[in-house]
Formats: sequence, C-alpha cells, structure tokens
Amino acid sequence: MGVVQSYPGGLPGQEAPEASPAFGRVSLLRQIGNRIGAALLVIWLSVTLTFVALQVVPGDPLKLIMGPGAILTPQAIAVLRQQFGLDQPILYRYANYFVGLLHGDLGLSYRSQQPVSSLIAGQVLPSLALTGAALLLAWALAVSSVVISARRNRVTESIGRSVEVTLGSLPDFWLGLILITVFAFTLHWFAASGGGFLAGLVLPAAALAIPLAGFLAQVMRQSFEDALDQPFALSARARGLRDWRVRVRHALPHAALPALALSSWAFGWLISGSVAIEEIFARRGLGSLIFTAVSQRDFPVIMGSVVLIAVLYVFINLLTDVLAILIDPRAVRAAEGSA
Amino acid sequence: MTETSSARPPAIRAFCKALNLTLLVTPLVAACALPAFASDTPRYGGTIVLATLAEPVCLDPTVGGDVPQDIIAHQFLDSLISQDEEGSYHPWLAKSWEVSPDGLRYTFHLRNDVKFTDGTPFNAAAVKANFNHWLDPKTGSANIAPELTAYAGTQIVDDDTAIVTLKTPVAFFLTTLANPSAGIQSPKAIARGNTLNCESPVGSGPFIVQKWVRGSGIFFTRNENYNSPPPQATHHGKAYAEKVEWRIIQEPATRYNALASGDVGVINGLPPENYIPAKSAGNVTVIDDSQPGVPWEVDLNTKRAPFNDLLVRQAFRHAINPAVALRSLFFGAYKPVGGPLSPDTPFYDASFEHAYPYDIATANKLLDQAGWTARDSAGYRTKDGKRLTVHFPVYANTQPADVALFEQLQATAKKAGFDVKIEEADRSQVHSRQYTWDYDLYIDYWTVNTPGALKFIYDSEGLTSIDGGYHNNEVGLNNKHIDELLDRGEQVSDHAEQQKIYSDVQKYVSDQALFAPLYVYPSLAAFNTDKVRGVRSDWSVHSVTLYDAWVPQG
Amino acid sequence: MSAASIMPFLRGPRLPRAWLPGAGAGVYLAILVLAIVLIAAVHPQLLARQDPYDIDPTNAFSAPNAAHWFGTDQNGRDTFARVVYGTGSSLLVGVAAIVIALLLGIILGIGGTLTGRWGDIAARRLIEVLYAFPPLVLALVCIALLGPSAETLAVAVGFGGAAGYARIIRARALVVTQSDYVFAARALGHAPSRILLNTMLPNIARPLLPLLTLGVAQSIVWATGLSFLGLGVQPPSSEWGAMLSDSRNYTAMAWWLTVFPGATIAITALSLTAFGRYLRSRLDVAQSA
Amino acid sequence: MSALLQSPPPAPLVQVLHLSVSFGRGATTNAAVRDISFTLEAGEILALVGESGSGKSVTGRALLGLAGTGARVTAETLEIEGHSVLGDPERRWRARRGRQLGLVLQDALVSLDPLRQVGHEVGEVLDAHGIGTRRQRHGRVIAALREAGLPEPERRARQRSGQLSGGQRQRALIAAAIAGHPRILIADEPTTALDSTVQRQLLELLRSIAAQGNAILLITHDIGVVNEIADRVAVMREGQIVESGPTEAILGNPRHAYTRALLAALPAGKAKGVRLSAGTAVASSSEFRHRNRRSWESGTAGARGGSAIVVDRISKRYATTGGMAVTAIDQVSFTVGHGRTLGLVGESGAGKSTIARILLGLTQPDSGSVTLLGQPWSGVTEKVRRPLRSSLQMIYQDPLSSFDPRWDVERILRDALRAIGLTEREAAKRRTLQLLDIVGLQAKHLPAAPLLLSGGQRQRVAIARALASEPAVLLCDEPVSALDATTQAQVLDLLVDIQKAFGLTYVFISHDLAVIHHMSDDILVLKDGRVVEQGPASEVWRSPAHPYTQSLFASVAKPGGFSRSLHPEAV
Repeated sequence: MGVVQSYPGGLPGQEAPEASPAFGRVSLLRQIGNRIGAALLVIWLSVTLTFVALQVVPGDPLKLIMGPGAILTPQAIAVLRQQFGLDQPILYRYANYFVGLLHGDLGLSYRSQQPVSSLIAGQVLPSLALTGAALLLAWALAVSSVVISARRNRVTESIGRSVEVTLGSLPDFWLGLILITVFAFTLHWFAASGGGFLAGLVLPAAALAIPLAGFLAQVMRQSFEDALDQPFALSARARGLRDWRVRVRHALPHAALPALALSSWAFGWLISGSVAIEEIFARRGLGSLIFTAVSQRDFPVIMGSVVLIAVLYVFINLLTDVLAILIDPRAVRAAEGSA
Repeated sequence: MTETSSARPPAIRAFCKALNLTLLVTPLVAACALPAFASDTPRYGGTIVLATLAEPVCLDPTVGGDVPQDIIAHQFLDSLISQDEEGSYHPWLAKSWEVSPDGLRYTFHLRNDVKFTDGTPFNAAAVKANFNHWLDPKTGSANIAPELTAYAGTQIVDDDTAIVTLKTPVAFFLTTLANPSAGIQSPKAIARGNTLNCESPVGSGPFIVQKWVRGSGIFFTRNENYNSPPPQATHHGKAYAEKVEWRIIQEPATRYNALASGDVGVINGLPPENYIPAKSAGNVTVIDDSQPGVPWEVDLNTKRAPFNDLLVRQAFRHAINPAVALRSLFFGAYKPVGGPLSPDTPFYDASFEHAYPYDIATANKLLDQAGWTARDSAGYRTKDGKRLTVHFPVYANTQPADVALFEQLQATAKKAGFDVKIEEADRSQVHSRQYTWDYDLYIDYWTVNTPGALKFIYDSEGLTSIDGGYHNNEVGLNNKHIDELLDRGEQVSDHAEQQKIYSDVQKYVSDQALFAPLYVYPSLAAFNTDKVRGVRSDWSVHSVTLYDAWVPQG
Repeated sequence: MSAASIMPFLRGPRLPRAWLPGAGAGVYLAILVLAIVLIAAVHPQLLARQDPYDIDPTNAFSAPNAAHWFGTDQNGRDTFARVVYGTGSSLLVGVAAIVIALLLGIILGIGGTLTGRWGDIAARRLIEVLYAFPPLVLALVCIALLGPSAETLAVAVGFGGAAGYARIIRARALVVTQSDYVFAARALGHAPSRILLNTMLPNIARPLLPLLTLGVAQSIVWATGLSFLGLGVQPPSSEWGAMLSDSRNYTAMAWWLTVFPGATIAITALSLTAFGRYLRSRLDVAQSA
Repeated sequence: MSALLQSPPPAPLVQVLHLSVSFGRGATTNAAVRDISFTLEAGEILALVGESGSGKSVTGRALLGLAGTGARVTAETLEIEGHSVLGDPERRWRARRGRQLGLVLQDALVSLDPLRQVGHEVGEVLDAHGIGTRRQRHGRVIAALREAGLPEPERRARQRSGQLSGGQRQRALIAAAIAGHPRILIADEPTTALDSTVQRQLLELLRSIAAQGNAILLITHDIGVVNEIADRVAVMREGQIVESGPTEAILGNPRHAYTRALLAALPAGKAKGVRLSAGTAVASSSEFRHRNRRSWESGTAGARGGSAIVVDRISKRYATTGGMAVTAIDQVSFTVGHGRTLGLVGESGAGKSTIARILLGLTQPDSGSVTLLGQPWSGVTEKVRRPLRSSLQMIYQDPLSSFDPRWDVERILRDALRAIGLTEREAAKRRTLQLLDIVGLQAKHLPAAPLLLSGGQRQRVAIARALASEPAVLLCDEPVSALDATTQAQVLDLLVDIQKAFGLTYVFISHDLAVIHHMSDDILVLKDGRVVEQGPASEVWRSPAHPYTQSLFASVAKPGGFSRSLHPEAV
C-alpha cells in the first residue's frame, strides 16, 4: 500500500522548531520506553483476545482434544481436567496464565503433554530462518529491481513495474508448488525435502520471497522515484556523481524507509504464508504448529504461539525502528508522532 | 498405512484375532522376507531415512494414542507377543503363555535375558508397571486403556512369570498385547512422567530414540545390545542400520519425490497417484499391502431422515459408483470392495460384493417408492417440500483423491436426486458432529484381522460412549439379534458355525444398506533399493519395521 | 522545480483520444481482463459451455485440447469451466473480505480520531495489537468459529486484513482532520456535523477506491491460500484456491491443473493491482500536481 | 581559493550562443528555452531573471548537462572555460560537474539529502572525482564549510540537514558547490524562502565568491536580489531573453515592456494606494461597484465605530514532545480599526501563525482575550463563536490546500454560500457569478478544478470564497508569497480594491516587508512571540525604532540600493 514519504519539519513559511541532538536523544529514550509499554500492552491484549476467542470456539477442549477415540473413563477425565487446570473457573485460568507467563511457563500442550515452551522453542529457529531468508531475499530482489529499472527509459521502467506487480500477485503456495515441481522433482537441483540447511532453504524462501519482493518493490519504487525527483538528487548529480551512485547512495535509503516500515508487517505475513510452504517443502515451523494447534483446539499451544509471535513482532518492530532511525534520525520524531 | 491415515477417524488400530484358539506357538515362518534381493548380503552400518506422513504427538504410544505413534513404536519397543501375516500369535518378550479355561487368567513366561536400553532389566515387575502405566488416567491412553477395561491386576510370580487377571474374558486380549501400543517400556523411564517419556521413551527394541526434532523428524541410534527380535525377523542380534531418521513429510508429492530421488529410503503411505510410477521404477519396491477388517466406507446414519428409510439407503447405494472412481483417482492402487468386510478378512462372504450395482434407474424407483417423488429446480428430489439432503462431514485436510472420490459419489447420487453436501471442517468440528449424531454419512473403517470388526461398528454397545463422545456404532443400528450373533461369533469354535454367524451378520447389514464401501483399506509403503533393502512388514500393525532393513554399499 | 517535474508524464502507446487520462496499454489490458472476470463471475455460462460439475471418470487427466482448453481434472471435469465458474466465489470472497476489512478499518481508523484523546489512544493500541496479531491465527479462529465456507473465508480474510487498512485509514483520517480545507470549512462557520459528513468523510474515503481494488487482489490471493489449506468452499464448488489445493498432488503428472487456476489467480490479481494503481496514480496526480 | 586567482583566463568562463532546449517529440514538443545567448565572465554575477516557467532554471541546468531526461539541447556555441562541450558524452559531463561548475539550489530542506550528514554531502564531490585522500577530503570539507561561512564546521559536518537552520543549510549547499573549486557557480534561487537578514548575508557570501574571480549565474525571480548583487542581468520570458545588460541600465531604464511590468509589480517602497499591476483596476471601477453593491453595504467602515479586532495581551505556549514548553506568543496586544489594514511582520518562528490561528478562533490563547466586532471571540464556546464566523474570513498562503480536493470552483463557492444560509439554487448561482466577477474571474471558471488553475487564479477563487460569507474582516496569511511578481501585483491590487469597495478590515501577515509596507496602514513587528515595534506603516518603514526592525528593514531598504533608485513613475 502506498506509503507516502514525507519530509516533516520546516517547509518555507511554516514555523518549525529546530531539532537539537539532545532533543533527539531524550526522545529516543522516551520512545524506547513507549515501545516497551506498547509491547507489553500488545502481548497482554493478544493473549486476552486469543483467550476470549478460544472460549467462544465450540467444543469442550478435553472431549475434542484428548486424542481420537478418547473413550475415557470419568475418573480419567477428572484427572486430566485437574492436570490441565480445566476444573478451575475461567477467570482463575486467565489470571493464572499470566502468572505462568511471567515465569516463562506457557503450560502443557493438550495433545502432546509437552511444555508449550519447548514445543515452540523447536519451531522458532526454522521459522526465523525461513522468514529471515525470505525477507532478505525479498529485499534483495526488490532493491535490485527498483535500482535497476526505476526512472530509466520507458521500456525498462514499464518492464520493472510490470514484473513487480506480477510478482506481487503470485500466490506463494502456488509458487511453492511450481518451484518444487520444476526444481526439485524435475530438474533435481534441490532436494524435495531436507537437504542442507541452506540448500533446503532456497526454494521455500524463494516461494515466500518472490511475492513479497513484488510488494516491497512497489512501495520502494514510489519513494525511490520521489527521492530521485528531489533537489538533493540533482545536487548530487551536479557534483559529478555517477547515476548508480545517486541511486544507491541517495535514493535507496529514502526508498528503504517505507519498505522497512512494512517489514514487521511482512513478518506476520510470512509466518502466515509459511503454513502452506512448510507443508509443501516438509519443513517445520511456527506456521504449521499454529495451523495444527488450531485444528486440534490445542489451546495452550495456540496461546503460546500468539504470545511468541506478538513478542517477535514487537521485537522486529523495534529493530526496524532502530534501523529506520539509523537511516533517518528524523524518524525519532516521526515515529513518536505516529506510534 | 496409507495417505488416508491423516484423516483417520478415532480408535483405529490393528487388531488380529487368532485363527484358532489353541494358542499353539508355531515356529517362525519367515514369510515376510522379501526374496528380491536374497542374493545380496545384508551389511551392517549406514543410516535409513524413512519419511512418514504424520508426526506422532508423543513417542510413548499410550499417551493419547494415535496411528503415527503405533507405527513408530516397534522401532524402539518390543511387545510381549508378536503376530505373523496370518495374524497368528508368536512369542516375543513372552517366551510362552497359558490361558485359563475361563479366559480370565493369562500366565506369561518371560524372557530373562532382556534389558531395556537404560539398563533396567525386563521382568515381571516391568510388565506390571506397564499395565499400570497404560491404565493410569494421567497417561490419558485412548488406544490401549479402553481395550483393557476388564483388567483386574497383575501378579508377579517371580521375575520371569507374570499372571494377568481379567474381570471378564476379552476376545482380543492377545491382539491388544501384540500391538505396538502395548510395547513394553522401561519402568524407570515411565516413572519420569509423561512429559519426559513422550520425548525419549525407553524400551528394549532394536533402536534407541536419540533426539526428536519436532516438526522435522525423530532420530534413532542402534541398540547395540539388542537380543530380542520377534520370530518373524530374518536375523538375530543388533539391527543392520546404525541410524534411523524418521522424517515427517506430509505433502504426498514431496514425500514420493524424496523417495524417488533417494533423499529418503523408505516411505510410509505411498501416494496413489505415484503408485504406477513407483511400480515401474526400477529402484523402487512397493510393499503392496492392504488392511483386513472393515473397509474404507461411509456409514449411513439411520437415526434420522432420510437414511432412517431403508428404501432411501438402498437407493443411495445404487446411486453411487466408487469402482469407476478408483480407477481414475487411485490408479489401481486401491482395490474396490462391495461388502461389509474386506476380502482378506476371515469369514468374509463374497456374496455381497455386488449387492448394489450402480443403477440410477433402480435408485430412482426406490426413491419414488419412498415418497421422494418431487424434484426441485436444481434437480434434487423433495418430499413434503424438503430436499433430499445428505450431510457428509469430512476433515478439511482429507487427501485430494478422497475428496475427488466423494465428489464423484456426489455427482452420481445427484442423478438420482440426492443432494450430498460434503461439509469440510477441521477435525474438532467433525468430531463434535460425530458425537452428536449430526451427520448422514460418516467415514469409517476398522483395520482388524477378524470379523469381530463388525462388532465395533454394529453392536448396540457402540451406540453410546462413556463420555458422550465418540460412538463406534455410527450407523445407529440397535438390533438385539445382531448383538447376539456378534457375541456368539467370538465364542463358538466351530468354523462352519462361525462362518454362518458372520455371513448372517454380513447379509443383514448389507441388506439393510447401512454402509457404502469405497475401497479396501490399503497399506502402501515403498522403499528405494539404492538406499535401503530388507524392509518388511510388521503384521501387528501392518506397517514397516526397520530391524531387518539394511543399507547397501555405496 | 526538479529534473523530473519538467519531464513529460510517462504515457503508454498513444491511443485514440484517451478516455482514461494517463493510462497506458497495461491499464486497458487490465480493464479488459477485469471485464472478462466480471462476466465470468456473473454469467459464467457465457464463457464456458461445459458444465463444471459434469463428472466423467473415463476422461480424467486429459491434457489441454480443443474440447478442453485447460484440460480435465481428476474427475474428468473441464478445468476451464471450473476456473470460469470458480470466478464468482473467488471474487466474492475477495470483495466481501475487503469490504469487511475496510468497514473494520474505518471504524477503528476514523473512530479513534473522532472520539477524542482516549478514544484515539484506544483505537491506536487496538490497531497495533491487531497488526501484531498473526493474520493466520485470526483467520483460523474465524474458521474454527464459523466452519469453513466461502462466507467464513471472507470474514477470516477480512479480519486478517483489517488492521492494515485501519492503519492506512487512520493515517488518512489524521491528514484530513488536520488539512487546510477542513480548517477552511471550520472558518466558514459550517456546523461540525456538516464538516464531518461533507468534507472529512468523503476525503478520508477518497483513496479507498484504489485501496479496495488493490485489496481485492490481495484478498483473493489470501483466500486461495486458506483454501489451499482445505479451509475454503465446500466441494464440489469450484474456487481457484480450492482447485489448486485439489490438484496439488498431480502437479507433476497434470501440470495444467496447477498452472491454469494459479495463472488465473495471478492474472486477476495483477489486473486488479494494475487498475488499482492506476486509480491511485490519478488520485495522486489530482492531489499533488 | 587562491589558486583561482593565479591566471585570469582570457576567454569568458561560459559562452552560450543560440541555445535552445526542448522536451518531448513531434507535436508535443515543448520548447523550454529558445535561442538564447549570453556570456559569463570571471568575477561577474549574471542574473537570469524571470517568472516561473520562463526557462531560466532549464538554462542553468543545461550548462551542467542536466537539463533533464528527454531534453534536446542545441546551440551554436556552448563553451565552458574555453572548451566546447556540445555533444560531449555523459562521462565528460560528469567530470566537469563539481569541478568546473557548481550548482546551488534553493533550500527547500531537501536540496541536501536529509538522510546524510552534511559533511558527506559536501565531500561527495571530492569523492566522486577522487580528489585527495580521505584525510585531505575531510580537511577540504571543513574548509569549504568555513568558506561558506558556516559556524562550527566540524560539528555541522556531522549533522544532517534537518538539524540546520535554513540559512545554515544554504551555506552548506554553497559549501558543497564550491568544495571542488569550480570556477562557475550556478545559483538557482539561492536565497528564496529565507528570511531577509539571512538572505542578505548569503548574498554577501555569493558576492565575495564572485569577487575571487569566479563567475556566478544567478537564477532568480527576485528583482531585489538582482539589484543587490548582479553585475549584469538578463530578463527571461517564455524561454527567451527579452532584455539584457548591466544591472543599473536594465533596472533603471527598462526598455522592454515586460521588464517594465516586472519592475512596476514590485511593491517595495510603494505606499498603500500605488497600483502595482497594469491594466484597469476591475474592482475599483464604478461599474464594478454598482454591479456588486450588496446588502452588506451596512458593513462598510463608516457605518461602524470602534475597532474591528481588539487583541488584549494574549499568550500561548505549546508543549513539545520533549516535555518542554515553548512560548509561541507572549503578551501580544493590538487593535485594528474598521476598514484598516494591520500588517503583521516577523521572521519564521516569530509567532505569526499562532496569532492567525487565535484570530481565527481555532486555537485558544492561554491568557488574554480577543474581541471581534465588539463580541467576545476567545474564551467562548464554538457554539457562541459560530454565528460570528462568517464575519471573519481567511486567505491562505497555499489556496489549493484549503480547497476540498474533490470540488470544482462552483462547489467551493456554493459551500461557502451555504455557510451563511444561501442555499436557494438560482440566488446562489447569481451570487457565485457575482463573486467571480469581483475577483476578476469568469463563469467559465466555475466547473474548473482548482488544481488546473494558475496560482493567481487559485488565490482569486480563495478570495471569492472568503467574500462569499460577506465578512467584515479578512485575515490574509502570506497570501502572495507563493506567487510570481506580476501575479502578486495583481492579487495585491485586487485585495486593495476589495478593501476599498467593501470597507473590509485586513490583518495582513507576511514575511515580506515590502508587501507589508505596501498593504498596511499599521505595522506590528514580531520577534520571538513578542511585539517589538508597532506603528503606522509609513513611520515604521521610514524610521524603524527597534534595532531588530532596523536590521530587518535594512536588507530591503538598503541605502543606495534598488528600492530607492526605483521611481514609481516608471510604470
């Protein structure tokens, strides 16, 4: 979606206070404080939202969950209820969940009776590897496409644009199917499943990255072109800079900012998109974990995953904020205004 | 094991009933060894990678308890009893056993030279501890505990002798004990609690669980001191392969291609669309097995309209044509079936195989008779303004070929005026509909090597479940006569009389059109001979065992 | 003045008296595709003569040929007809989802800016939470609550996308409420209700049209993704994502079952995106030139 | 820059003969520059003067080979430092930029990359040409910043453009342009949008750079700037040079009608009542008055006694995001009599906008009070204020942003009429046409989108809208600062006419002292939120009392400068 690059602060004729470095630093601290506060709020609300949602979803967790054919005796059911705390009133369970959360205890999975934390822990790395690789690849593709084709001649430009829009319109799971069929089943360039850590990452990451790259590139291109149209780009050319240096040094950072702002959103998108991709490429990860957990009503796992994703989201948000501030110190003010 | 197991209804386990009750322990017949590579010499060493379609939720097969747990358990657990292809019982950890005439006391004579891989000795106390574990409510066993409701206790006579007492006779007690879910675990390991025992169960089997990477696979190392293979095994001592990786690949195409390319050596659940390529591939061997018992079928719910009307049920059977669908959708990998039992099942009666040929005219006639005379604008029959609608809840992740099969049923049934609504939902929702009888068609199958399978489906006991949950009797049949026949079938020993009893039952349920069989439940596995050889079936569960499997040179 | 502002506005090949100012050939192509898609959605029988439900097991997996342009599927049904007949539900899900998302987005996005400081803080946080909430979980919970169907799919995708729209709409609402023309309307002495209805809301809504078009494209892709996981329309209805899901096992042996529905999704999404981008560029021109 | 002085070159630094620049192809060809010729000698400042779209910027960029994508540049001669550069490949051009020619753009905050440190921007030219080692480059960057007069160059080099003030940024831009020791500097509106004192300092800097033997091509629309530093001037219009010669000759004795109109349009030194634009004053004709005589005659100045606006010791403080409070205005008091004009003047940050917002009743003062037409205006609820709103209207600096982007002119005016309850179709239509007539527009403009109108037309629409509600007071916030000189003159004349015709009271806000002087009866000088001087316009203009006012006015009314040499009779 269109992210409008703005140039906050003094336009001629307007009265804008001058920013001082000290002002910026105070602001940064404040902002980190705000962020942490917001993060806790996000986590609390996410848990609450999930908790409420799961109460509304039909079905007694035990009946639904204790495995297929759970022809359980009443005693067994009573024991299990107690073991999972299901005999407690809802509010108590709700409060208790937070107490557990403080200790890093996310409860036991209904299905596997494993601590949710260890179940999730095993999925974090592969998920981060996949989403991280996809994000990097998407960035690389988007940046190359934009830097190479933006504000060139009409043909190059429209090719670049069309490619980006086309890529952005491809369903990732479909791409996954095509990629695995072509490159793994037919050409045998990659293993269909497994393979080395990196080799196994190529196809699934590409399937996720290509549509995202189209997306990012569309956002980047807009800002990239805006930046190239700015007087500073002309100033830079007037200093004798080569075209590609104007693009990379001057326009790219401007284009990177809105794309960076999208990256935390992209993370959630990638996690969601990874369910199908993980299935196709026989990978493990958070997406599959959540998908299975929801279909099995494994409430503790769902809750735990939501908490984790909220935490990761907040973390990635913070990271992109810091990156944005590194690129653009003005972002401190801008972020504060809009956070 | 096949594709469909991911969509298996609950309580499906492999049971075998002894063909004769003399309990004669027959000597080993290595009927299962695959002769194709007889000239090759097995060698020790190497890693076998097996890809299966579903991940177990817990490696202790009794916690919860589902098919993925069953098919992996015998890689690291030994049971008291083993079974061969015929379903006969053979010794394993129990050298021999006696049953009291009233069927209430089982005396097991145990091997005294077996140790669990944590060093704990296998003995009568271990047997007792396992029974306690299986029946502990905290274990939450959904597979073995319900079968052992008649369990009274275990008496430790000495280290090598245990006497198990039952409150009432249990016909399939030995089948239950042969099943992987009754794999004997180290009592010391059990005592650690479910959480740890799920991660790293300890048995006396040929492999040891080394590491479980969730979502990815389970890694085994060889049990170097293994000395207790079942009599069906082709060799003694430690397993050939040094390591086993039990990988999870849900996506069928990916799984098969991983096999074809040699990334994995063995797959469970050969996808039907790859059946022909696999058969024709020079380096792939297909273990083309199928499960006895009740075939993959849809049960017709007689407890509510429209299937409370026999004519409508019969019309429905005439209105569907699964055999044609099997050719186009399953490429001959799955076999058609027409009666209530799969052909390999003892006391199978072939006379019902063609009881309801595909015949829209007959179906139409029956429906007219039943009063569903009008048709609405969409072409569906109506009666009193109500459409002839058949609700068919299925799992959302049913394999595509099965969905296509259902769509074919839907399409042909539509010609007769049925409005079959295939209602995909996630597992929990489908189950809750089963619990409340909110369906007209429901997928069912029962892989047991005995006609006793019919008891699970048609006995009135199955109409209710203890917790108001799952009910085995999905058709809603409540017939005293059938109940009696099914009880008697397990008690009489005269073969002819048994045949008569089971034929009567088969005739009744077929005549009543209580079910519509779709195909014989397959058990397809395949292995890549470049990577693995000597893979054979474990007949207690109709799945592969890797003890005898070996990795060829290079 | 900058180098580009004197640059002539990029245009596509010259067309006879452009009725869409500034539109290149791509935009016209997109509109053509969308017109076809719309026809397929409303009157599929105009495009496909075969019955999408007509099963012919003996003719399963035929490669594309004169009788079956897109080949046949595992049940011998005409893939072209199924793609055409699947347009309606695919598109409906996309449109309905985006309407739901926009409605939610408008409530959250505008509600906050109008209800004072605390309302604003609440809306801001809620949007933040929704944004952090994995859309997948939202969608899955919706499906778990309502059972899979085309309607549920729309709701699920709508909820999943609401946060993003809320953000955009909120940003837009902030711009509009602080704009000079709202300022000017207040200075003219208009009643606040009139300013809200006559000036603020229409201007907040202005960029929503292209957003809607772009969103429909994304929603279709999203919905087909959920369909792919088996959470979509009920068989035998054809829907593009469900078609892909059903054909996934046959990709290697019957490429047409994967390629055609997938390409249809991509082309439709592409056309919607191209059209939406065009609409947006017109608005941008109208606003900034 | 000693190196530059060593050997003055014999030939002019820039020689241009019959230069044309066009864009597009075939029928859509747009000639931006048509057949112009000029030379630029060492040590000289040549001013290229013209209004927007006259082709002056394109000319400057053509000298850098940066006329733009798709530009076709033709010339008989195009020599830089004695070498013909016609047909040079991009590589040669690149080598020239920054070393032979430097470019200084108008500071719009983004002439320096806001994301990069100033030092990097300045050093980029050295980097691009591989001049010196890293260390040497840093030294040169600091030196260039110092030469450009930027205080604390070491510290500034590490800052980004957003952290500098407007004047500092402009100095940094100049530093970047001179870092590579080019002998030719192309300065495109280098002082526009800067406060007058800063502007003055920068012009002195440019003068000193030229004095070192460099040549400057100064591109500007501001005759005042030209007068101050240019040695020679070329007046451009529609891509052509209509007149050129020594500055005194051109400004003192303009030959071309366009030049004369340009000079006449300048408000500097012209008291209220002197017309700036040529042609008949539409609004002042008796016919006009007759045609547009309206019910609100009763609102003319004579009909009411007392003051239209009384502002009594108002103060306003804002909390910043850092938690500190910033005083925007402090104890400001003034009164404006009916039918009079009060000019509010001050540099950016002086509190002009805050006062405007308070006068408009959109911000409440922390203390003090505002009375409008005898009624309390501040400290009352919006409900009380609303009936009075129609009597106070505002003209905005950027009229376009004050129009609902969805509306055409007719809708804009209708909406304003609706605000005073005029909803009847025919009456509204008539009134709309009347309003257009008053501001010198026609019925054909009714369906036009403001976007497609020229800047002057937009401002006329804004004035018409303001007049629609028959106000007694007009608040004009920098109404002409975005307009070209001739358009500015027309709009200023229009405002004067309207005031006369309807007896309106004006509060006129501007940073431009000449405009303020021209428009106002009284002047209020603001500095840092406080009133530093207040009095009749002519007095403040002639003999400012406060040192701040003096410095402010010095830059405009420079002794011996242009404003004094100009005679109103020249019109």
